[in-house]
Amino acid sequence: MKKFILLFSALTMIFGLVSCGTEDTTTATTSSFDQTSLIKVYTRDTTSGTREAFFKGIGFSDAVEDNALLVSGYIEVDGNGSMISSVEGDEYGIGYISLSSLEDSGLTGLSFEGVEATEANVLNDTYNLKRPFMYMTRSDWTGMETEEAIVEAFVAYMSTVDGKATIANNSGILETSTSDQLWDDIKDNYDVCSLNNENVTIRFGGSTSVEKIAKALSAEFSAKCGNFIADHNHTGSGDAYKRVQGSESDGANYLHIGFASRSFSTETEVGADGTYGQMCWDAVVVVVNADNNVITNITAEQVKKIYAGEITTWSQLA
Amino acid sequence: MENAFTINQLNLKYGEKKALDQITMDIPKNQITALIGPSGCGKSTLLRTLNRMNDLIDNVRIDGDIRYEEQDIFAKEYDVINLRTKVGMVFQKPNPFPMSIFDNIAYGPRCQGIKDRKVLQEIVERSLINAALYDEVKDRLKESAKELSGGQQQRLCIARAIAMEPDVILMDEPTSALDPIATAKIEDLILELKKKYTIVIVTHNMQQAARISDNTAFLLMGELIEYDKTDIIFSNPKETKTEEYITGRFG
Amino acid sequence: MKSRKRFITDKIYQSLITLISLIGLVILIAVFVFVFNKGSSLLSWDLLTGDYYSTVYDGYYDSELTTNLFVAPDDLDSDTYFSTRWGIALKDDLDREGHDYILIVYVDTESPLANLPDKNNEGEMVYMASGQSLDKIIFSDNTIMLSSKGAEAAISQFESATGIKDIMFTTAGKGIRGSLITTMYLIILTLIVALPIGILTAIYLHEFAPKNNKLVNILRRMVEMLTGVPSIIFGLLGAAVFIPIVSTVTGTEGGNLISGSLTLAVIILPVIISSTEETLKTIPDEYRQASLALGATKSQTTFKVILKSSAPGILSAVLLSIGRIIGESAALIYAIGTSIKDEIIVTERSTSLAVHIWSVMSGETPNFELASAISIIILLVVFVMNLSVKMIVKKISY
Amino acid sequence: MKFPIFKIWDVKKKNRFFDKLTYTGLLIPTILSASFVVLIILFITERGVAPFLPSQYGDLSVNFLRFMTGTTWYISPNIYGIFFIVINTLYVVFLSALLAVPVSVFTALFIAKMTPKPISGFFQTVVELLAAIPSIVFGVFGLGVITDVVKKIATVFGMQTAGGISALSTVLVLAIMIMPTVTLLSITAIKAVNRDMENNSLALGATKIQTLFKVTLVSAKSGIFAGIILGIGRALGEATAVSMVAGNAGTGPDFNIFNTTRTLTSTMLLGLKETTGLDYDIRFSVGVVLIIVIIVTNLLLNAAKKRIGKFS
Repeated sequence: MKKFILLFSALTMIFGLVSCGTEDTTTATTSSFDQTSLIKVYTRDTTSGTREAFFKGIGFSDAVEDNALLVSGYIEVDGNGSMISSVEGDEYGIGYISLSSLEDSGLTGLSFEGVEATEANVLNDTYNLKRPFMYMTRSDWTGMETEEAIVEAFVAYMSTVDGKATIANNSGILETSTSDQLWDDIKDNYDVCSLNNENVTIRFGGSTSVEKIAKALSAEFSAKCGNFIADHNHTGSGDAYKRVQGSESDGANYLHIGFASRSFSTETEVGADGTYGQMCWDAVVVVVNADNNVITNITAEQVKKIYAGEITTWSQLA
Repeated sequence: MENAFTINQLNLKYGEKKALDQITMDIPKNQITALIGPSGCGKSTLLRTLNRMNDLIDNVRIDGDIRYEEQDIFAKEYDVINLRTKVGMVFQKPNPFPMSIFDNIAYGPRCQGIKDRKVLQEIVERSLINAALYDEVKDRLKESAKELSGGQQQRLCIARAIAMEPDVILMDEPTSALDPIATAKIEDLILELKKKYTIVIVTHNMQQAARISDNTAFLLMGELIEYDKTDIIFSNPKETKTEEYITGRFG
Repeated sequence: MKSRKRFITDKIYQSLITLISLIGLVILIAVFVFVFNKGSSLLSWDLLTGDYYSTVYDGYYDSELTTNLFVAPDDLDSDTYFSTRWGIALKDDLDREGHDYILIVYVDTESPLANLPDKNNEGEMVYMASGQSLDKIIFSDNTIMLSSKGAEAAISQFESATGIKDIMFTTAGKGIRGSLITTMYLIILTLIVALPIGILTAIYLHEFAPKNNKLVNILRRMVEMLTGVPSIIFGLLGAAVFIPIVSTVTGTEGGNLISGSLTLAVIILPVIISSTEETLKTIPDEYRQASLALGATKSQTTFKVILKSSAPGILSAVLLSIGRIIGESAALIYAIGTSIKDEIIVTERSTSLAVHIWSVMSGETPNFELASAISIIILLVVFVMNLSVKMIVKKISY
Repeated sequence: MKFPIFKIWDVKKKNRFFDKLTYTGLLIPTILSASFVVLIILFITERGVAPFLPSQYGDLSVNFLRFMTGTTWYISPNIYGIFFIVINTLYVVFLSALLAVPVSVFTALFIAKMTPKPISGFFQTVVELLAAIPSIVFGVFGLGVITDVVKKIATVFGMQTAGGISALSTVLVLAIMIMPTVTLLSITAIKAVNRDMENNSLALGATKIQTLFKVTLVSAKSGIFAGIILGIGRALGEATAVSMVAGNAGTGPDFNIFNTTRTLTSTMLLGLKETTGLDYDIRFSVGVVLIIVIIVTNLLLNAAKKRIGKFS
């Protein structure tokens, strides 16, 4: 008898614990939206590239690395997916996600400074909550001629139909035009790609935000260019210039090509002519719950005040 | 008569505790010498001094001397390993190594560098025959020695000791852990072995001492009380203490 | 009256203690339930033997398409889309790291896609097969199919296409074979280094070292101090000492299998030493005496009799060490690094299963499924090792 | 009759030579094993000091005083203050010990004194298996289950957490991880208590529970305390699981258990991408501080243990 009681209590505790872990957090939403409610602020963690782009875009750069500047009671989430599910389940919530995942999210994307978040508006430069993805190659190729040739071909590949398709496939925003060439059309200009490059290692690095695109590009381009080895070591935008042309370009961590998820500084990161350029854009969109009927547009100043805790209720925005 | 050991003024202390006090005696060759006395009288200590097994214990201090074949076994340059190959030992509890019967007996010769399988085979067989164990185990030499009965294990240990071709075999209460039948077998074996080896045996069992030994030494509190021919000790002891012990009045 | 009150408080305490001691059991079961719940669906032979990096296939198709229409196999799910012109079925899925991709569910044996000329190596072929992922197509009219648009869109593009200029598809990837092999290497190399040192140290300390000798006591204390050092500090040791040493010798850069094994060897050293010493203590002195009485030297006694008898203890030390090695993460993050590799070279970077979990969990979106699948493997190994040690210890009875 | 005499002399020489060789040969691995502690202290200190030396890092070099007293820690732009991290670490470990100790002691009582053999054996195995679960698995469990539980607890108290990542999650994970250590040592201590003493107590009319609490636990307290010291040592050095649930608080000290925190070990692991440079070397400085914290805590607790032992 005693054993049964033991077993039973053990099982109930286990199921209690497990169900806690898996239970859905969504609460039933009522149709009436109470404007006097407090705004619940969601943010990504400090290592997130989206967070960096967001806070820089709204003119709140100090908050990129410092949670202490944010309104007390903010909630930190660890990914695009959890941001979406959090704001989806919280009718008074506000957050920000990458534009590419807005369509399927079921959230309301807000216009920023009166401009709707669309790829077209990003490209025609009217939607400003965005950042460029940049690349920079070495200027000093002494002793690495093969690598130079492959990187040159790689840069050319990025602006072909093939390359642009891959960038777009990995949620980069860019303009395509009918005048874009196929890789097939230009590959004869790059003799190095007809060789066997299995023993050549190309070192990619820089921004972690660009890592996914860079890896997708290098993986398929390797197949098209003699199977060179792509070694990716992404440590942050700051290292792109530093390790390609700057102070560490001859050190142990040198790179052949580096990426940055922001413009290169015109003062401290000046690359040699023709060694750098833009790959694509990335855009962030401010999102609210679909039941939120208070606003459809938001300004940089408003978002900043919300995240800093100066605007605390939805009625202040109505 | 030749002596195997000549013991002269031997004192032994464990730390501050005196275990042997001024022992002087001769142990004759090719005879059985029994050491008797109550527990703690020093008889095992005396036995273990003969092949210097007491070296293994910390805090042992020895003075006086023991001569084996005219050589001082405590001398600095004296080779204790050599002594132990000449003076074998059988312990109270049968203690075969956790190996096969064959490997147990071959262990000693192997340690001396004998590798030839044929020679080893011969040594093992001869030793087993001499220890009167061969017929019982000849078909299972590769089996674990741990599977033998207690009496067989003890005879295996004797076989292991005689595989080394010793001159002397020290036996520390070899039958105390055995039943009467196994004991009888071992006693027969000891009498048989006497023809070739000098045997020193520590025993608790006075009948055993009377049955098998030629000489008997009676120790009490680390002192050698009386040492003489066995029949004299048991029939006509000179000391009253000996008589009291033998007749079972104490101990 | 008083005794009744006492009786009741007694019962209350008793049930309280019983309840509280169930917490351990609950946690153990919860860990298991969670890990199996999340990871078991992913755990498969393919996961264990698959490459982490996908192989990219690049083909094209410029011949006439036959007008024959392919028939979809009967067993397709409702979320799978089939192209009657090309004989291929596609479906949206999540890869082992939780990202969207288009899974190739079925390729008809007669399909032109099953047999495509290789775009980059003339005369060779690439073969599309189920289980692969479809990434990108440039059709002959320069329209582009992107995997991010989903399987349904891809099939509708297929249905109107006449030829393919460029089709890229990849093997599934994200397998853990490389990390599995690295872990095995680590186990072997670590034991090769640590076992002799550990066993010999234990033998010296227990059999040979003079008792109550100050120097020996200091040595012993220093060995014991290793037990209290947290594993991340061992990682720093690996980074500060072993990586530079190995780098200088082999001319490679950064963490590698050797520096990892050396670090692990230091970590398991105390385990081996104490476990061996414990068994040495259980070996009866009679063995030592019997051997010495036979004229064996001390080293002969030790290596021929004592060491043989302590085999079970050493075996448990080995098993415990394997459990420790396979579960170690903090030290290895420093001493070997986090780069996941397919081709394992002992002097190059690669990573163990435990650090593989760390890698997939510390990215922007933690991938519980893969982490849990690997955790299942680790837990099973660790538990089997620990339970066998328990059995061995039970069996040792001298 | 006798067998041919062995060629004993040659062999003897050889044997003796090997015996001597063994004696010295065994000293080498022993000294090697012992030397690692020295290596650890020497080389980690050497690297850990580097960030404070202008000769190594020039203008970037860290001010030692600011490092020791600072209350903010950012990887960029290189603001390193470890004071609050030490406080946070001690706080979190203290709370986890507070949770784990009663549970461990009760579990140990249950296993050692209150159940018949098969059940106690089963529970002991459970505790041993818990002890064997690697840190990384607890990390995954912590991030998948415990953070969710903590999120719910926070809602009950009307608080919000960063998705459950918080000091409380860290405390819970640590408590689970040190529980087996403390339990196993407590079991040993409790089993070592003299039975006569307990029987005496029972004979004097005390109930079993009274005996357990007033006699058994009191006599075993020194051993139990040793277990607690070991557990706290483990908790201070525990890295992987902690980094996964601690969050990455940049400032402190923060005593709100629902906020994110930062421990010494999580600081060493998080954001680790480089293997050179100031941000890498500063982790060795954190390592040195961790070693010092562990040693000091150990010394203090051992001193406390001696005082406790005095009155038993």
